[in-house]
Amino acid sequence: MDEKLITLNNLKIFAEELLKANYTLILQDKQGIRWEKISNSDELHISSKLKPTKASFKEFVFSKTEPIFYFNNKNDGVELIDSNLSAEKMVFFGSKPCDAKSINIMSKVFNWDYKDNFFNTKAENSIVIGMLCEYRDEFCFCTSVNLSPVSSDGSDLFLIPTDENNFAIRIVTEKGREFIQPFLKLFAEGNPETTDQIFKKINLPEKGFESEVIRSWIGNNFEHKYFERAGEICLGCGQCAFVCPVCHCFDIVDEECGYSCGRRMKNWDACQFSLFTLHGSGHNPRHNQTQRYRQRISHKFKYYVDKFDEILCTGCGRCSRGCPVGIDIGQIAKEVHSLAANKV
Amino acid sequence: MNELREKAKELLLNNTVKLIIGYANGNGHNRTYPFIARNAADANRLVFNEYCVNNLAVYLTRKEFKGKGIIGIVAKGCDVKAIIQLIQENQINKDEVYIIGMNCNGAVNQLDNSFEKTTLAQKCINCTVRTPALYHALIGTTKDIEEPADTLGEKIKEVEKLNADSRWDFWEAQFEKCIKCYACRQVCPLCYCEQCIVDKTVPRWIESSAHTRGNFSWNIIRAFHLSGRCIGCGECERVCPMDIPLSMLNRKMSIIAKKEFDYSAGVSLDSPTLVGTYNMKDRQDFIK
Amino acid sequence: MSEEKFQPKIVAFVCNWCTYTGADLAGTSRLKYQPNVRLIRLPCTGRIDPVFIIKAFEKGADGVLVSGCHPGDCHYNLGNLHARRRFILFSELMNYVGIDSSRLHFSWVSASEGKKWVDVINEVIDTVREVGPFKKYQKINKEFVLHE
Amino acid sequence: MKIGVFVCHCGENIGKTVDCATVAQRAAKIPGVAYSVDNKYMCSDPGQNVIKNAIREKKLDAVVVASCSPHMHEKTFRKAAADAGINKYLCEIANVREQCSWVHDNIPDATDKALDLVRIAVEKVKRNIPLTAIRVPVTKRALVIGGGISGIQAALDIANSGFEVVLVEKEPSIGGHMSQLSETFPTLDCSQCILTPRMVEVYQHPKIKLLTYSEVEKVEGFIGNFTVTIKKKARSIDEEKCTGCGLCIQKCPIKKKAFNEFEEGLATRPAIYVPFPQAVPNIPVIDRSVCTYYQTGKCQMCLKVCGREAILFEQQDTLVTEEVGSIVIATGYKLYSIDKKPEDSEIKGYGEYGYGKYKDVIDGLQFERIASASGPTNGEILRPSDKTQPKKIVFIQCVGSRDEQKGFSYCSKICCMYTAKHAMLYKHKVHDGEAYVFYMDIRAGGKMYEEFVRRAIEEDGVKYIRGRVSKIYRQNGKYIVKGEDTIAGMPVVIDADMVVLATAMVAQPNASKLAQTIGVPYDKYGFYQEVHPKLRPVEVSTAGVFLAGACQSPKDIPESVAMASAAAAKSLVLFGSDYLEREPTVAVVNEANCAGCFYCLKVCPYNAIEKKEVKNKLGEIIDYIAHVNAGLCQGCGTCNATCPSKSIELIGFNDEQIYAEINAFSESFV
Repeated sequence: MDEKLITLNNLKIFAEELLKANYTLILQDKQGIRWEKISNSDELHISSKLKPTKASFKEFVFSKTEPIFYFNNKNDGVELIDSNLSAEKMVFFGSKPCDAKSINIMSKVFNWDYKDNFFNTKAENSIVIGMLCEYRDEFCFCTSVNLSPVSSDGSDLFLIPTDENNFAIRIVTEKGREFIQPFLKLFAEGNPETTDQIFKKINLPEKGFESEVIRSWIGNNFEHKYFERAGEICLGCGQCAFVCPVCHCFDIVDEECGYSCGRRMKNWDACQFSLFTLHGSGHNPRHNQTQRYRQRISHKFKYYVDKFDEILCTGCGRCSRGCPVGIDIGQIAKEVHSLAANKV
Repeated sequence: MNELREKAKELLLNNTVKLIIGYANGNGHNRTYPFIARNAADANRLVFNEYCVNNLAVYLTRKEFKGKGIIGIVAKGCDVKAIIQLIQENQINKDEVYIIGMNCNGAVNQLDNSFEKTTLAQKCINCTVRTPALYHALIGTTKDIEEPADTLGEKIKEVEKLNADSRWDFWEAQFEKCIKCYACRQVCPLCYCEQCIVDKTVPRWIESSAHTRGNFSWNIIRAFHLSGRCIGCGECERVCPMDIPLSMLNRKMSIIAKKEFDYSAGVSLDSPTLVGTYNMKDRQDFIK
Repeated sequence: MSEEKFQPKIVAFVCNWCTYTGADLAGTSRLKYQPNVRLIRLPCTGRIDPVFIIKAFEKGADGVLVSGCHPGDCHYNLGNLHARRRFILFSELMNYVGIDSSRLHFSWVSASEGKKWVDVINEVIDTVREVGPFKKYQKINKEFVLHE
Repeated sequence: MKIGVFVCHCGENIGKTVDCATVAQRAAKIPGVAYSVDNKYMCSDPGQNVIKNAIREKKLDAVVVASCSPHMHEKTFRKAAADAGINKYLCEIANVREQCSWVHDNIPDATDKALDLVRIAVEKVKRNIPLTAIRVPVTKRALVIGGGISGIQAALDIANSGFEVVLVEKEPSIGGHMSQLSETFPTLDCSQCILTPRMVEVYQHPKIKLLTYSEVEKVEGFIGNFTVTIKKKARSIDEEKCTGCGLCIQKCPIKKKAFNEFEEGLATRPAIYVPFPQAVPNIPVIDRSVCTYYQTGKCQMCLKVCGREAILFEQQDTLVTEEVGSIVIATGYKLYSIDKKPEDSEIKGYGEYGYGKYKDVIDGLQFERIASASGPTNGEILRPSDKTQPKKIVFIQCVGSRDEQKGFSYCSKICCMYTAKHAMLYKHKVHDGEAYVFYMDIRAGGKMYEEFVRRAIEEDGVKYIRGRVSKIYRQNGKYIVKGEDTIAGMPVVIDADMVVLATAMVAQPNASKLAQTIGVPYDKYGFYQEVHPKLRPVEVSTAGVFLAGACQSPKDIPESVAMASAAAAKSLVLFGSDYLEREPTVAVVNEANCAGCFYCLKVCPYNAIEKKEVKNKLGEIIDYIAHVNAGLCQGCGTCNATCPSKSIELIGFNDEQIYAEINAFSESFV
């Protein structure tokens, strides 16, 4: 494994160079709300102790709203015009392991059948510089979903603070290697063994549940009344899905651009919305919130695993921190685990 | 706490109510959650303390709970305002709700959804309903609490002082953030429409796409639809994942309602609603 | 009309019985006003929902005028009184978010006030012309321009 | 959808400033437009044929006519479209004359605007749906409220046309104020003599159902289909058995103790009474507030003397329900009482005139009773206090009327005439008496009215003083009337024996309550508001309800009678057809989305929104949602704008149509 060293000062120069080379640098904002583009390396604000922002950087690879194509209705027919795909080169700087993994996870659903150009173009143009995570709170559970604060899975490069002003940077992917190549003068050679020692000292969150246990329990307990407890207080907003780094459902709507012309939009959607499964006929197969909540848990811990061998969750805890009524997915998974253990 | 649990048990056991919407402690966290108590064991889990920020009135209009018996609800004074408004708007029958009114000493401010710092919540500053205006049972006592200054009013005044373009810029920056998760709507006890106008597609007055234009219309129209109705529980702002200062809109509309019509929402069952009534003397100096 | 002058786009929502008829009277009296306005005829100001106004701005209006019967004249007795209350709330809200009375106008014009209609509409057009194109809204509209 | 656009030049009227050919050419490019043409005169027969032929030949689904205002020729073009086989509501007008060519000079600008207006109309018509007029069956039966001369006239006119009438009068007898009058101006014929035959005719008319001593409680429904609940107050008499012999009245021991309303308090009456000898029906009523039996449980003298056992002490108020198609309101007026300040009144009153304090300061109706041959003095002019003949009498006009500061700003209209009449009657009976009239102006507009006043002044020597009276007080058995003669410019003091105040005509005290019951607008004085003061003077905004007489504003007898006949005629117009056709542009509720907040109900000016029950499969009521009574809805759309979820929409101006019109602006102003 290739590893380099860089000082904080040089990291800033690195950022400066990247901006000059027309990369878009995207970082956690200072308010802790979302990820932001920065225009100046002075704004480089990274730390392993940052609390995860309320929203993940998902919106940069999977837009909250984007046009698929435009249409112009003329008297003699309809003209279709393709939407321009942005070729912006993006660098997600200082991503926590739980965020870094998200592109890989979503990539599976966007490529298993139809290749989603909108996602792929952005994903291909993205570099994820992950970073070791030293933030912990009661909502974090990355270790339960086979990740960890030191996981470089999903990162192209992975930053490890060695002291206040120095970092080790691990080259994780070939894409990362190519990306860093022009800037190598800013880096010194590093020793992976030293950083491995750092990793060992990192205090890992306790594993709360076995995802495999959850998966099999859900498969056998579809009608279990346990789901009702969350379902009856869930208000059916889309907060959990929208802040989730890996929820990827979208809705297609048309909207007017002007007189007799318009565009087809791809917008975030959430399985907790009652309209999500509402049929044109008025029938709604998931007609109550319990069913919708079960869908959320099942999709994350069973269906996605069954189909893509990947848990649709990175344990970041965002949905639980933000839930208006305090539904805590980590806690629920733990409870399900104990239900399974007790064979209830 | 015991008083609340005893009352709840009594109501459930003698079938006065079929269920009680209340709060329970979370698992190990410093938070409380909405909790539906259906039996005596459940009643023992009910709690009430300064962490009970949620406005539970939002659950009263849920189809799963409505009908066939009386619903009990643990309600602070501000929550009762929402209940009064819901009764006035024919959403709940006043004979089908049993209000366990809580004398309230203020809820804490939920900073970033974990109570890292416990300051008094904005909605509790200058509260006039620490004892609810309407209840069937009243529990607890009020005591003097220290109230910080009303910074919300100041923030509104600051925006008002800006010129029109700067006001626009301020709000554009706020609305741009909106991701249309509708947490504000779903948590609002008064957003009970069967179909929200933003979900209506023919015609689509408000674009559901989360771009600034659609967000602008959405937030403006929501504030308008709530004007004269919002009781100021601040839940929408609390749950907004993008920290949009929605209270600055809703409070502003309340200030207008008070100034123009001497009207406050949710105060009494007898007062007419603001929209739906008129006065020959309503102001019209802005009409040419 | 001179070429250089900015020509604002004004949408007017008017009631059928008073203002629309008043605007007709301006025509029958051969009074002249600037052509920058397009009327949408509604039965009553009571029918005017604030979403109409927002939509008009979304569709590129630089200014909006809402006009109906004077209080007491309403063909439906009360429609304009309910509307007036709605407009008080909405105009204050719009002003707060940066759309002030230079762009959003209200008037009562009766069926006999052809002259007043002319004065009102000219004043609205002149006021909006003075504040210029609604660039702020055009900015959030920009992404909707059809790619060619 | 194939839409045709027809651009009218209106000769030069449109064509001069709008390039109609260009508009037609450019309109052809609008999506959905299949045919587009201009024509010199679209409204002419050949022009209409252009439209009709195009509809047939091009198989058009809808048309837009760019022409004059829809208020002008919408009907014409809709009919042309209907003649050619498309629904008339699939025709929209773009107003390119009144709102374009006539108000703009610049041809390119006007042409652009005309095209925009066409595009807007095209977008709307695309979303129009075929509509059929709402047909409502008509109950050919009228309700007349009020049995004064107006109500009597309206009832007789309708009944004589062969339709049933329910006449409701709140007093025990019909006749109203006219039955109290001595003689009428300007002919001085006896009021009772001309009125009584009409009253009897009402009573005997086979088509008139007379409900006296009754009041309207509730009105439901809409034009052609009202359901009226009427409270019949308990007379304590079996109306079927009573023969009107009057023995009970003679024997009532209360005799002369009760306040006699008919005599305006100048006489008394027994506890069981008929208001006046010619009362119709001639059936007594027991005034329970003074009757000994009701007060003490003893007496029952009337029952003892009644050979028919017609006295029913236990009788209760009853409610009767009547189905009617039209309602004529003829509830009349009251005289403004200046002694007592009316409740809820901002009127300051005229305490300085001493009415109520001095027995000989009376109002016009009291003077009518004194002058009436059947009145308390048998027609002799005697003052109430000591029954002596007044030798000097002062009449004061405009007491309460035309006085914004202390009374009402309006003119009561009849006082000039009846004061002249009073002065004249006085002079005819007291030849040596002196009559003074204080007036502001003499308003004697009417056939033979001015001549009548001149007669009072010139032939009967009534002294008219232009000016106001400031004070009346008692001194040495006289009433000192201090006023001002503004023509002479000096103060006047008259030591009168009696003073008659022409107090203002005001609305009935419960006029607003009845108005709210029926849904009739009223002005700030409580007089009912007609739809249009000139062209629709007897109609109110609630369709099917008509006004007659002084309930609308002060009126004299001929005006009231004329108005009553007009109201009758309006009812008869309604009864002329079996069905009513109503514009189908009414609100409808999307029941799946209605949340039942009922803000629509709160804002509806016509009470057209009802609460509809939603039941589950077991038949239990689980919710209420809004429902529009299409018969009541007038199509204002206030509900539509108020509904936050747009679950109630106005057909013809629904959200989709308006959205499309707004959207059509996007390409405007190019």
